[in-house]
Order: sequence, then structure tokens, then C-alpha cells
Amino acid sequence: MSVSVREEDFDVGTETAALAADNPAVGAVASFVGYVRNANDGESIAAMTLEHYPGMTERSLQEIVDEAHRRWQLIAVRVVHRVGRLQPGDRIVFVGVAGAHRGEAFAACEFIMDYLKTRAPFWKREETPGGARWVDARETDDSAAARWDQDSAPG
Amino acid sequence: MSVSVREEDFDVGTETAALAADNPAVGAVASFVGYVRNANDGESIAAMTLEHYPGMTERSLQEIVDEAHRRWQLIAVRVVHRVGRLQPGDRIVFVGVAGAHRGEAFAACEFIMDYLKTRAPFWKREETPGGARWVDARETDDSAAARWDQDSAPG
Amino acid sequence: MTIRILYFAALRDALGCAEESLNLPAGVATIADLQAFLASRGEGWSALRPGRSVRAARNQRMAQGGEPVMPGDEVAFFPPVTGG
Amino acid sequence: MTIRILYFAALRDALGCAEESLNLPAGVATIADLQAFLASRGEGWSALRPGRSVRAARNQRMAQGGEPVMPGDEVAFFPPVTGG
Repeated sequence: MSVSVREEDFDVGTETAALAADNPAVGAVASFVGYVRNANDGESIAAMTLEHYPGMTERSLQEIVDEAHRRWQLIAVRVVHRVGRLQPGDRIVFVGVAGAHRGEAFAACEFIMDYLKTRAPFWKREETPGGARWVDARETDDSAAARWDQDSAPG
Repeated sequence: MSVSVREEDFDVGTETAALAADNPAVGAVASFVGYVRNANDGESIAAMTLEHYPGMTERSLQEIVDEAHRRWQLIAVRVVHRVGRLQPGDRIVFVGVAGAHRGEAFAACEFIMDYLKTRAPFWKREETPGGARWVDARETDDSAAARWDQDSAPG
Repeated sequence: MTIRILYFAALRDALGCAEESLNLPAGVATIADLQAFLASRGEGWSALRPGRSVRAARNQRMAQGGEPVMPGDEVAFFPPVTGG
Repeated sequence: MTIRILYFAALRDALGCAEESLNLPAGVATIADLQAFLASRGEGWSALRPGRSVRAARNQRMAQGGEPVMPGDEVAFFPPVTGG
């Protein structure tokens, strides 16, 4: 399976190696790891809880991966997203893309992150000194995703 | 040191974790791994040897990293490039960039790879069934690097 | 003739409801109709009023307001997503 | 008044020379002058003729043809790079 949603951490070395394993046509793996930061919007963060919509989450991630395969010539894609309670420094998400050349691997990796940020049903709840709060969606995430609409030619 | 040129392999998990370690302001690590492919320009590749210009190599990589730090708000950067004889499936290069947010991490990682491909003194010699041959530079690498000249605003 | 409705994250907290079954009321043909019907229940349900950054999914796919609602559907309402 | 000259990769193979010391000849003031002087040695050295995709570095930095050459410099000639 190219998509996994789970509480457990992932190993970046293992995930990256698996993308290139057994396929000597792979020349490039671009990857992204998102981490819990210790501060957001000026408040310190003790922990955060990631809620999701079981069923729709896996489906929407798989659709994003399928769309990336349609847009670029890719050899393998892997998305792992954690849910549950996480602390600053913890890994949240891994996106890895293997291709023959770096251009398509970079573009598809960034595309998947931009779409994930606006289309996959995850919600973050932060624990701050002032209490718990739901994280608001950022407009910059919408504009990051929107540029792939105009820009539909492989980059 | 943020730059390393050496014969030994690198561990992607260790390198990625080191970029985020001890800095809980890191929210994003974008990374790239280049691999030896088993074919190039229609010929099968049994092995390749990476030659470099000791001294200038490290200096040019460090200058590219410094330029990335000037162009984007980055927390940490790491470049490892292998030299010597490598076989298909072997890792060649690691570029990892840590930042608060994903936009600058992705842009700086791709920028470093594009500049490395055109400015760092490495040369590949492939072993094919027809004998050994030096790899020719690709024009697409020049155009990939050139787009950062126009595009000097942080992305 | 029932549908299943799910609420997530800040919206669930505001409504005090995570999930319900509903007999499709007369005149409710689309996601927008359903959202307006629910928002009209009064008190906390006004959190569902259109214009309040409520997103919807129908059968686990993002849905626009004009999309029809059919018996047996699973409809979800939630705030803009913030994963990654 | 000498400089050190290095050759790399396919260019080194073509010249059959990896490194040499040279007393700066009269009239050689720039990288381009030096390259033309070396290319005029005949036989394999024509591989250094301008227009043949030869790149140059001076003191371990990429250099254009117009850059001056000074005693004590380390100059390198090589093909376009192909790392990564």
C-alpha cells in the first residue's frame, strides 16, 4: 500500500530505501517530513492531537497519489500520516516520491503535500498554556494548492 | 559541517533526523537522494566512477549552501556527495533542508540540487557493455539552474 | 430513507454531536439544503450556517453545496482541514 | 612566476596530462589567453580549443575567460560537470 494512516512513528531511512528498492530505474527520491513545532502563532505548544475521518482519510490520500501518477512519470509514491497525540519534535507526515529524474520527483512531492494540506481530512488541536485550541486553516495553504490547478503541465 | 564529500554511503534516516534534532522550531525537512540507475541513454550501466576536484568540490558545495541560506529562511542544510566507484541502486547524493515551513524547504532543496548539477566539480564515468564513457552534461540541467537566476525572490 | 451525518473537530465540539441518523426531511435535496436544515435547529446548530467555513463530504469525498443527497448517504460536515 | 594547472575527467584523458607547472608565458594575462596558449601546443592539446565545452576554474572558483591569471594561481580546465 502506498498510503498509511496510523499512530506509530515511521522510519525515514526505511521508507526512502523502500521507494528505490528492487527498481534500478530509480534515479531520484524526493521526500518531505513534517514535524510538530514547539510554537505556533506566538504561543508555545506542549502537544497536539491529530484527529481524522477514518475511511475518507485513506481514500483522499490515495486519490491525491493517483492524481500525482497521472500528472508525472513516477515509479513509486509513499505517504504516511500519523494521528493521535504528538509532541514537539515528533514526526507527523512522510511523503516520498521516486522517479527516474529529479524534476518530476520534486514536483510530485510538493504537489502531494499541497493537496494533502487542503484536501485530506485531518485536524490539529494544540495544547497551549492558555488551553487547547483547534488550529485554523492557513490561506497560504489554499494558494499553494491552487497553483497546481493552473499549472497542470508536468513541471 | 554541513557539507561532506566522501566514498562511504550515508544513512538517510540519520541525516534527516540530524536536521531536525535539538531544534523544535523545525516544522519541515525536504530532502533529495540521487541513485545510480542501471541504464542511461539507452545503454545498460554496470557501474560508474565519480571523479571530483578535491578542495574546489567542498568549497563550491559550501557556497551553494550559503547562497541557499541567503535566499530563504532556513534552519539547517546538509549535503553529502559520494565519490569513487558506485553500482546501480547505490546512493550518490543527499541534500536535506530544514525550515519552519515546507515552502522554503522544498525550494531550497531543489535549488541546491540544480546548482550542484551545474556548478560542483563532479564528473561521472559509466561502464557500459561497449566500454567506459564519460557522461555528457545535459542541457536540461543548465535550464533548471538558470530559472533560479530570474526567480531570485524567495518562493 | 435515512442518511448518516458525521461532525468533526471544532464543529463537533460546537454542536456537541459527533454523529446522527436522520430521516431525509421533505425539501432537502442537496448538501446545501441539508446544511441549512441542520443550522435552523437553533442554539449551537447555528455553527453550521453557510459562510462559517464549513466544509462537507458526501460518501467520503469532498462535496459542493449543489451536490444531491440520497437515502443511504454518509454526509460529513467539518472545518477546513489542517493536517500535514 | 609559475602557475599550477590541473585537468580533469574526459579532458585529462584527451590531453594525457593531469597536472603541470608552467612559467607564465609573455602575453598570457587571462584565463582565455592561457587556454589559447595551451591549445596551440599541437596534437591532443587542441582539445582545449575554445568552443569545445571547456570550463575553467581559478583558485578553485569557476572562472570566465576574461579573468586575469596571476603568478601562484591554481588554474583548472575540465568539461561541464555531471555530478549529483
